[in-house]
Amino acid sequence: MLFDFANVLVFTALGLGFVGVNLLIGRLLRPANPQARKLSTYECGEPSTGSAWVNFNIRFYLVALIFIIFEVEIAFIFPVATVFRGLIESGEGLLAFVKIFIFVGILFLGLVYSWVKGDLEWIKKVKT
Amino acid sequence: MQAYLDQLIQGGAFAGMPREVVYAIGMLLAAFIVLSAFVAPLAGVTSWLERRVWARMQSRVGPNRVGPQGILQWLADGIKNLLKEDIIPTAADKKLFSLAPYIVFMGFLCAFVVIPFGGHLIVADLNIGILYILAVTSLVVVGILMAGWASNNKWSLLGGMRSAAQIISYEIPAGVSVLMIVFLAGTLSMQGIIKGQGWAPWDWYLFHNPFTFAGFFLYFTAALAEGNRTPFDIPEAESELVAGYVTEYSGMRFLFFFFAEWGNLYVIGAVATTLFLGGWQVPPLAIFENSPMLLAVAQFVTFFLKAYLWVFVAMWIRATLPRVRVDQLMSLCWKYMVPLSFICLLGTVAFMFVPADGQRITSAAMFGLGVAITIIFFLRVGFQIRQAKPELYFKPHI
Amino acid sequence: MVPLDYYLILSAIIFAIGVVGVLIRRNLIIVLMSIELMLNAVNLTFIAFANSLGSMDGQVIVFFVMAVAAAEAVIGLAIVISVFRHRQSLDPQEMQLLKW
Amino acid sequence: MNGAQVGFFILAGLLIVSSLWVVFQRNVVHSAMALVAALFLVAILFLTLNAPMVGVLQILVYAGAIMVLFLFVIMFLNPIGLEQRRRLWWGFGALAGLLLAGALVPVLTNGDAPRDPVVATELFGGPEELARSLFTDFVLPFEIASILLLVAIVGAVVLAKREP
Amino acid sequence: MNETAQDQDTGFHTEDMTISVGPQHPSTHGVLRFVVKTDGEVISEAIPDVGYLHRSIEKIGEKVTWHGYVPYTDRADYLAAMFANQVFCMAAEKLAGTPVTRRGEFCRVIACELNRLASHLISVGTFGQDIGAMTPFVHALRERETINNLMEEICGARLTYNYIRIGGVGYDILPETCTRISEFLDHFEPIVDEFNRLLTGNKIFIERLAGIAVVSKEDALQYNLVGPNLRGAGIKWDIRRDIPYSVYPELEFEIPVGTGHIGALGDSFDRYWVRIRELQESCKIVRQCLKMLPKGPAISKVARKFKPAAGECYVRVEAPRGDMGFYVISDGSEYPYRVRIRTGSYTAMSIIDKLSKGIMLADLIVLIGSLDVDAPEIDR
Repeated sequence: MLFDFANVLVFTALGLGFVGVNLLIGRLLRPANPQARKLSTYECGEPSTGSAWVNFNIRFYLVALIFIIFEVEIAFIFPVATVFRGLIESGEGLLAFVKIFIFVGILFLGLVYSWVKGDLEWIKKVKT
Repeated sequence: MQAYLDQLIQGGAFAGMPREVVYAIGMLLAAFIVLSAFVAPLAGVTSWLERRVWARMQSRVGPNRVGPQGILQWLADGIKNLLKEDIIPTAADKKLFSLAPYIVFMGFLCAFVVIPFGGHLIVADLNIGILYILAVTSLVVVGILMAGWASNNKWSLLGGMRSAAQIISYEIPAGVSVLMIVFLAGTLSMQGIIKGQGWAPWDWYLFHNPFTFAGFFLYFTAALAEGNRTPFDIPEAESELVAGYVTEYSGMRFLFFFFAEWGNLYVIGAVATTLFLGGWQVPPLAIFENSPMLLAVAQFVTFFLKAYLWVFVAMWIRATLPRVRVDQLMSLCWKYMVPLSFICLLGTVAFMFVPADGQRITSAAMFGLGVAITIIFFLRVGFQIRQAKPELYFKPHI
Repeated sequence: MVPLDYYLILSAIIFAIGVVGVLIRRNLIIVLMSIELMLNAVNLTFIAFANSLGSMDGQVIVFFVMAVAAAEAVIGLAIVISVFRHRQSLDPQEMQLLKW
Repeated sequence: MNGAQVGFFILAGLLIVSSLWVVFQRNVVHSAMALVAALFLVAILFLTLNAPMVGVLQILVYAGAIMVLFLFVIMFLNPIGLEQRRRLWWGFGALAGLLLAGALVPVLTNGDAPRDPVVATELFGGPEELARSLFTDFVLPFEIASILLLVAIVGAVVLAKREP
Repeated sequence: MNETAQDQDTGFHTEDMTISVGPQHPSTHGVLRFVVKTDGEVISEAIPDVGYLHRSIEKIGEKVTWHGYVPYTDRADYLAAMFANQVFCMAAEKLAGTPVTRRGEFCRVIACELNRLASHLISVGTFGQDIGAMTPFVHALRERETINNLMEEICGARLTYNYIRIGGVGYDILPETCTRISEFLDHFEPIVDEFNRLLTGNKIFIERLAGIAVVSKEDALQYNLVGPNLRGAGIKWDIRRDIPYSVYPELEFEIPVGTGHIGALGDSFDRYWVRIRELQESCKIVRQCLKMLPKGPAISKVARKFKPAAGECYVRVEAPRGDMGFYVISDGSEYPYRVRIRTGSYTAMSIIDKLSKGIMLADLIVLIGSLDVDAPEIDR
């Protein structure tokens, strides 16, 4: 099994190495002629007004919160999924199904809650 | 692969070398072959093919100069980008700016570890294969956020934000659709999932029951969104955000983002094929029995064609549809796809209690439905093609 | 084979680094990140013991730790945003009021 | 020292360096990125300890989800340059850290767990084993975890409610 | 505690981000700039900044002869050059009392309506592209290419025509060109349906347009919207019908107005839909003109040293982007004393700030596209 995962490591290293080598080759071949104008931030041809690093209003950070919860939920169900067929065969399937159903159901309440609270709306309807 | 290397070692092919070194060389070789003989040309040819397919759909010609039919266009593009000046804006966070392409590329390349090419052609059949794919593709988000933030450019930031929100949101429906199949297959290994299906379409998980049928479309839609493809290409929406999170990138660094994007199309197709479309399963013909080589080729071709079909579909969709708005995208995910995917999940799980006969009847019925949908679809396409008027003066040649 | 002790010492070091982060940084987000680091150090211990005892319990506990960590991150960051909304600051020293 | 140990020391060294980065980086985004690296390394360590399932979930949940949330919030609040540093605290913190590490190491290494790991079966650490444990000994925590997560959603929604 | 209570009222304020959309932006339709203040992605203010494409066309008018100025008017709106030609020539003719031959009038209408087709094709095509649909754009440009070929046959130019001259048109339309034009119309009318199937009926497209940037009837009048933008708001006003000129009174055509059958009346979809239907109407007009085309000279005799009587006039025509007016003063000399151009795109700029409040960045692009503003016409 460790052998299999070593492959992953090799791929990781190779991926990094591939990008690195290409950039290195590029460095030898490509021109380097930096100029202040060239290195300025692109803002449609006008000098940029201020930095982009401001308190940026990410309206969907709540969505990100909900996402984490669901991601964890999926992570929990994944191992269960692998043994479920065996459980059915041994007659414990229904019980397991109920357990999963409760688990998913409880979390689904969370989605319903935030939906009802209007937090899945990106922008509150703008009056026109 | 380990077994094969062990065999070689036993045979005395690498006398005097420690086992680990042999393993390392073997793995590096395999990874290098996959990267240089499969992934790189694949991504390149996909980029060329996309432009060609697109051009034909738009009654244009498309790139046709470099090599026969322009098939080497990607090499020319690669060399061009290699020779382009690498510009890192002064205002940018230099470290993260240069690091981002590495992470995106790494996340994409790592998926190929578990993608099967044939019955025995797989780099490593991890026992957690499909979960592993979900995990490494989620790493891409970090790279994109990094690129968007480090550029210190407003368009990049907006693009990075949009992209991250989109990818994480659509990971839920994609994950749940995958989960459906894991329930049916009882394993996370890619080869195991394929072995759970048969060569015949009615043995595919796609037609297993109505829920998996819906799940396939959920998965494909979510995967398109995760791959930032039209109609979900809002992170790099060129008409809104100039180029989104890659606005400030140039030359080779820029190329790597798109390398990953085009290569990722194949990953989407390959995962869909593995999960729903029977993978590399070929009919048990007599000629395959005594020729393992032929069998491997047939499996490779079967898998590749099935996977590439979805790459083509993605291109087709890109040529056809406009793009949605951010809030529409998010509400599509959270209000429709997430609830629907959970319903499908529970439905699939409940369906597993149906006795085997019932399951077989359902698969047959679903297969019939699938055929009917395909026929209707192609009739519709035929109608549109017949309606499309030929050009008056302007005739694109080739 | 790598001895169990190595892993334990490593996780002790990581845990200590996390504690230092919590103590010295005046930025709530980094404090939260240091807590994640500490949780990870603990996870590492669990997994190391699970391996050497040959029992899955340690791994299952790590599972639950992850769930708790996710919940902690969600609530923690929601609180951070809430605090920032009122105080325009991420300094934990600003959080002296029980209610506002 | 064999190959496995060399690998371990490399990983451990990288992990310690990235952990230090998390704590001592001035730039919060850099800190977060270092934390991503640290989590990734921890996941690799899990793999070496026969826990592939947990390792992959570590990447999926931590690096893919929790860290994205952290990054979102960092970009949301943009706390760069907000922090004031106090030298006194630093000395105190470093001292406390050293003391803690000094105290923890003997405690941990004095346990009576077998020093040599039980030889793992092929399935150990795989999803099936994990599910079996989850469904037999840990059913109640499993369900309670869902309630915990539900509470987390509700809490987050309530806390985030007062948006302008 | 007072302080915190105050905080609670104002809530948590994220900083507004000031982004400059344009001049070098893919979808500002030329070099046009908007200084946009956004809160996240929601726009709180979008100030148009014009003048990047100013070429002093009006001032040049004072330095060249009456005949010599016609090519310059092409450049006022190069997507619809024919209309500026026509309106300037009409002004000169009105001042000098020059008659226009009947064949000349019909040639003018044919050329203008073909030009309207070309201009609207660009408009709806790029509009689709702004929303991310690339194929309709290329299809539209493909058709426009054919129109350009026809234009080349008519007047030898594909973009800046200099076709309409004082007293008529520069070149007569040949009979074989007439056949080709009607062939093209036979081909083109089904293309509009195809275009509708491809783009207009698309669910995503409709979702993106419906209810976005709604212009009420009052606003449309207050902000002086003209052309399809005005008609999109449900006001039936068309210079061709209401202040008739040329041979339009003899022709039969509908004036499409916004119906609000999808979304609200006066939203982006209505403006788009008006343009699509105008494509069909223009086809109808060209067909009629081809049928009615009389024999005779294409241009009346006009003195080479054209010197209209002193005086002033304001003439307007219905250009693709609405009411295009030329205010011309003559002091009786060989040169116009003053030329002033009034264009639809420029007036449309004023309403953008009002409409863009509270919509998203992606919708701003929709808004600009649906108003069909055109940088050369704005700046002149």
